[in-house]
Amino acid sequence: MFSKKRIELIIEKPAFKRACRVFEDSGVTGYTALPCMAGYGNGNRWQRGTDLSASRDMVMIISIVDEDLLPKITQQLENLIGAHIGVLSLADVQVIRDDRF
Amino acid sequence: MFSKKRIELIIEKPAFKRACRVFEDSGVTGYTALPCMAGYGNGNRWQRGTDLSASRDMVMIISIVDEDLLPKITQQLENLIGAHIGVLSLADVQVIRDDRF
Amino acid sequence: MFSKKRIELIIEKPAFKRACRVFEDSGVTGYTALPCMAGYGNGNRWQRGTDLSASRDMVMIISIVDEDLLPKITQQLENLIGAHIGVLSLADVQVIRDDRF
Amino acid sequence: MSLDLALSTILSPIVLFFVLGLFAALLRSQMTVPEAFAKGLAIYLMMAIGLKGGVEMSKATLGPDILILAAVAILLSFLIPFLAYNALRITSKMDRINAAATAGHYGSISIVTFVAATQALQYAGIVTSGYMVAIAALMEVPAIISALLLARRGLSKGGEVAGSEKGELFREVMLNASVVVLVGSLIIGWVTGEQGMEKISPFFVTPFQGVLCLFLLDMGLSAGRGLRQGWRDLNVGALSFGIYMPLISAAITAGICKALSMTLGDTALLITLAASASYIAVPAAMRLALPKAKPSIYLTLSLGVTFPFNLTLGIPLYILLAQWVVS
Amino acid sequence: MSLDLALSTILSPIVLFFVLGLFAALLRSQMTVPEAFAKGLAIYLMMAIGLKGGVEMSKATLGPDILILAAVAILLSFLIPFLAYNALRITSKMDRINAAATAGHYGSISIVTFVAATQALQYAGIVTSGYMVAIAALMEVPAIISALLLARRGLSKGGEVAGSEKGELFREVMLNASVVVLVGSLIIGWVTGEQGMEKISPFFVTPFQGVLCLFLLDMGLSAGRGLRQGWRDLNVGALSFGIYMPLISAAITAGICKALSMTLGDTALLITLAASASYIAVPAAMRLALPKAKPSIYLTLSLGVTFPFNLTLGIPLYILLAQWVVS
Amino acid sequence: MSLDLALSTILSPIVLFFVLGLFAALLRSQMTVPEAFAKGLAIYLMMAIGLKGGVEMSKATLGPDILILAAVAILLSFLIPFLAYNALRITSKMDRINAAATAGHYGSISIVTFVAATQALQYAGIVTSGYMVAIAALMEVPAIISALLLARRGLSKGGEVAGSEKGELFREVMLNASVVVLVGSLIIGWVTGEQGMEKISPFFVTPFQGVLCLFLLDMGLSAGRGLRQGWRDLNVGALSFGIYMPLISAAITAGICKALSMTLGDTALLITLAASASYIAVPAAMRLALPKAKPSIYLTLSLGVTFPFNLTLGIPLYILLAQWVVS
Ligand SMILES: Nc1ncnc2c1ncn2[C@@H]1O[C@H](COP(=O)(O)O)[C@@H](O)[C@H]1O
Ligand SMILES: Nc1ncnc2c1ncn2[C@@H]1O[C@H](COP(=O)(O)O)[C@@H](O)[C@H]1O
Ligand SMILES: Nc1ncnc2c1ncn2[C@@H]1O[C@H](COP(=O)(O)O)[C@@H](O)[C@H]1O
Ligand code: NA
Ligand code: NA
Ligand code: NA
Repeated sequence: MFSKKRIELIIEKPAFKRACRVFEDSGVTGYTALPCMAGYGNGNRWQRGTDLSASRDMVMIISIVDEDLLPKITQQLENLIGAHIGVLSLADVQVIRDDRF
Repeated sequence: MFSKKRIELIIEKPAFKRACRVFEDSGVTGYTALPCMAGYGNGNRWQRGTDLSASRDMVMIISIVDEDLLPKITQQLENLIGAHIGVLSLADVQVIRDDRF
Repeated sequence: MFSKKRIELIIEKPAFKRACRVFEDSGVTGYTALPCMAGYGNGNRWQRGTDLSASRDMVMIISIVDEDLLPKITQQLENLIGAHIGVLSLADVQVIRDDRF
Repeated sequence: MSLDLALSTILSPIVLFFVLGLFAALLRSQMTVPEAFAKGLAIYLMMAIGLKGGVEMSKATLGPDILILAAVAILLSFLIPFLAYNALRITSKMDRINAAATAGHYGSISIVTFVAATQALQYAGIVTSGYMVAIAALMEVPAIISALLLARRGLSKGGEVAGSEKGELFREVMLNASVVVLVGSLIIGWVTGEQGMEKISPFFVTPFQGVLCLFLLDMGLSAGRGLRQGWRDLNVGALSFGIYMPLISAAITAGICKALSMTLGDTALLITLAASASYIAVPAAMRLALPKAKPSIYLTLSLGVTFPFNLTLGIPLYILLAQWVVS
Repeated sequence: MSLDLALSTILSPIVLFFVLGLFAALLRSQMTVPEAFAKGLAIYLMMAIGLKGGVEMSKATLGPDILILAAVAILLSFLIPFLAYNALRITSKMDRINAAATAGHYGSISIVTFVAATQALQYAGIVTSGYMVAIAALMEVPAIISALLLARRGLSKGGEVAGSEKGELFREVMLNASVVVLVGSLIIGWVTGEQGMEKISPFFVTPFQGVLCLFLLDMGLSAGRGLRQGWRDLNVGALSFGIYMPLISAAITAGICKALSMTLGDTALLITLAASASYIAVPAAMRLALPKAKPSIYLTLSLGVTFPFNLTLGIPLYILLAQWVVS
Repeated sequence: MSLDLALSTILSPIVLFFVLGLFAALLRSQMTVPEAFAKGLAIYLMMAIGLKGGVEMSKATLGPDILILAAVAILLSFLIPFLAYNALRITSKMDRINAAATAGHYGSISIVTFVAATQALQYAGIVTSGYMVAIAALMEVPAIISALLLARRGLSKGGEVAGSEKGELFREVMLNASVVVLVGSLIIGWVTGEQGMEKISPFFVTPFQGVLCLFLLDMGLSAGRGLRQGWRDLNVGALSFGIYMPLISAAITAGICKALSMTLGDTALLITLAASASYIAVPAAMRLALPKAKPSIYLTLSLGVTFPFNLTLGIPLYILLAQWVVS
């Protein structure tokens, strides 16, 4: 078992492509995005399908990365969620194959 | 980097609104819900779209919270999953902005 | 609070049923699957709904398990993602009811 | 001629597509009709029957009998669960809570069964009244109250579930999609009448039966999957309940219809409503109100046993029963 | 007779289903039309109006007036935001960025409002030109540029957002679903003409109004939910903007139409386009270009206030205005 | 006249909407038809062609030739992959596993290509047999077995993948949506005949071509995206395979049809089936059976190259070929 970091970024859908580029440019081996269906923040609720433009939807992006990549990627993501609605958190995970990430 | 807790609640959809109220009333800054598509527990499988009432669907609610809020919220969530089908787990995460949560 | 392990398997949808069987046969109390909507790996992007066969979709399976089950299950999952497209990671979580898992 | 009718109902494309879905699911085919698409079709179907009923209401003069009929329908929905509860407790060893939740499903109704009956009647040239759609809507909810009353004794007195809110069940139930769309469309059909309908009938009337085929394919898949997953949780007593209970409700309702001297078509429809069981509105309400009751029990019975029975054998039977009662 | 027209518009099934959805949402019903289904219907509707417009264009001879009209439409879309911005800044205390983003919505258009106006005109027997669909498409985008110009001063000079790419906004905006489908279908309708249309009109023409009912039920739900969630973020000045701004745009456009001596039908449609506000293309663009602007403000106004107003009272008013101007 | 036919096929709304989607995707438009909606339409289309074929079968008397034709079709599906495999290995440097998986796709069929050919033939007034739908269904699966046989040597002998179950591939393949719905609807159409069809034809027959337009818009988007993402994984040899392979299959099949002295319409359809490649059933099966093969290779070829080729140029060509062979 090897230690890696799990980046979890919840971000508004209109900024999804930007977030993808940030991940890709920072050299991660991959990431996976999941659709979100509802949420709450700042006293406001949102719900998917309520708004035809889908501009209030959120997506969650998960990426398992090597610790070495963290500084660069978190700095870029901080910039992103400085402009866009989003929540970022990091966690420790173990993986089986070290060279995969 | 600041240490926070990540609450992950997998709960049946009919109790979703109740779970939302629990989170909101306990003072979290926010939460995000994701749709689930299938699952297994107690020897039974369920699958989304199989049942027109959607009463067996599950949703996952994720909330990044400050440690201080944990006692109140876990007690309330324990009550909730005492009555409803659900699974609760907590994990340690790091965040960049302390005051966001 | 009791310590458990959270298994997170991101796997291609065509192998979803196989993954379910691996979990079920290894004796976990349950698991929950979530749909993914997009991703990136090996320089390639995929996106849900792009391909009518859905053969490039991914799903995420999450299972909270007791540490004792880990060796058996990770070995089986390693075999699975040896053949199929997938990413496996493990994390530490706390739960309230020990006997639930 | 009545056997003819039965056969033509069973061999209609609508029923055959249902059977196709049922078999595909029982044979473990992975095929699905996407949830969003099926739900969209369900809304279409409810709009269509609401509009149709409303337009017919706009053409008829409504007498006071309709109020009596409405009262009877509400009472039927309210009382059938008590009967069903006791039947279940006697013939299966089901516990209180599950028996109460299941009983609630049988007091309420299945709008698709209602539609299928309308189609069979129309095919047989038997006239029905537009307001029967309103009657159907009225029968959705009262049974839920009965289920709660029945379960009361079985419920722990441990206070409210965290996060519950006053009125949440009421709102869930009274404003669920089928009540909103059915009643709303009924009123719109009533207000705009035949003239308003003219422009939208190429969408809501002409292709109706075809859409029903597609929808019933999905219902067949759901019913088959429900049955395949759930039958292990049920004993023979419970499974047979899924078939004898509709027959009991049908028999009682037939008597009532005779007493009210209703027309042949309306008799057949009221019997069908009483004999049908809910699998959309009531399950959702039960998860909120009686979370200890198991969906695998009540959904398997109402969707996996009673619905297929009604759609294939039940409806022709109920029409024959109506013919026998009325004549 | 003109009051008749207003009444018949308001009491058409299309508008009534919208109102049904609006009320259901305001009463906090949980019912929804599945997102995927509603989006599918939206694509259908855009194909249908594109094709219809294209076929009509293939039958008419297009003079140079159409180029003048196109230029006027682009200018209207471009200039209305400047007016809207100043109106907002004066009547509400909205900050620069939010006022600019909101103003952009009012320069752009709502294709559903356009379709509803077409239906009302058709019902009243008033002829419209096929190329008005192209005009509608042309008015979608210019307002976005105005919004960016208006917001420029309010924007921090802090460099690009991480991950942004040159041309992303342009691609988002010029190739969004409604532009692609509308313009594409228009061209296909134009190329294949009446003959090509013949085989597909049972899908794209006959059931059109019925589909619109189902779609507007969903729009009502969206508008109601938008209003319920968002009105707290708005003061009276902002809320009233959602009603007076369409009237201002309508008045200005009416004058222009008179100057161009356009036909009655086209006048009514151009007025409607100018008075309508975007709630699909522009919100998405604003999240990219002006992420600091709050969706709860601009979406509540355009979808929750202006759209319902236009659909119920606005359209009959704009037709009356067109009649007054043309005669 | 035959050039006329080719032109009218290429300029039909169906093909034009496909091209619209293709270009939108190649220009990197973000627009999508929601997955659930497109899948719903796919089920509708399969029901419609199954029913149509079944009804036509109920009117015809089926001779023994149909059994011979069925055997030939199965053989074609089974044998074409061996040809395709060797062609691929020679013209591109593709490895065994990927070549085998790709070859499997070309033995199987594309039901949408089949439908488009039916439309073109119908437009040209050429009669086809109802049972060709059954033939299409028969050709879906055998090619998968061939692919497995071809890949056998390239497979590691390392035992089963964890979690695999006996018969899973068989169930996946034999009971996939398109087989279930096509065959099921064919039987239902056959059983209920013209009379049963009457009530549902306003849904399944009249709007069919229009629905096809909407569906092909989505197919165009998929094909364009597949091509844009995948072409880098393919060399010129592989890419050209996507065009010359259908032509080879077409030529061989044309000869067989002549030998069987089939009618013009059926000849054109069998050629089209042989020349078409699967992009739904086979990719899903290959992920299970040959997970080492890359979807970016076989999907790009079958959906991104062969499908667009067949839809635009292939079908008119195959009809001309059939005319030449039969006359
Ligand atoms: N480091 C990662 N973190 C999260 N998901 C990943 C990662 N790498 C790959 N994936 C997912 O696995 C899929 C296949 O990746 P690959 O096997 O690298 O082609 C990708 O499309 C992603 O959805
Ligand atoms: N503490 C949190 N945990 C998880 N998700 C959150 C949290 N705070 C905000 N969110 C998500 O981010 C969205 C925007 O939040 P906000 O920026 O606070 O308005 C919310 O609607 C949630 O979906
Ligand atoms: N250990 C687990 N890990 C993740 N999800 C679980 C687990 N156990 C149960 N679930 C989810 O909770 C649902 C109900 O489980 P149960 O209460 O055991 O019937 C299952 O269908 C799963 O979706
Ligand atoms: Na009942
Ligand atoms: Na405007
Ligand atoms: Na083929």
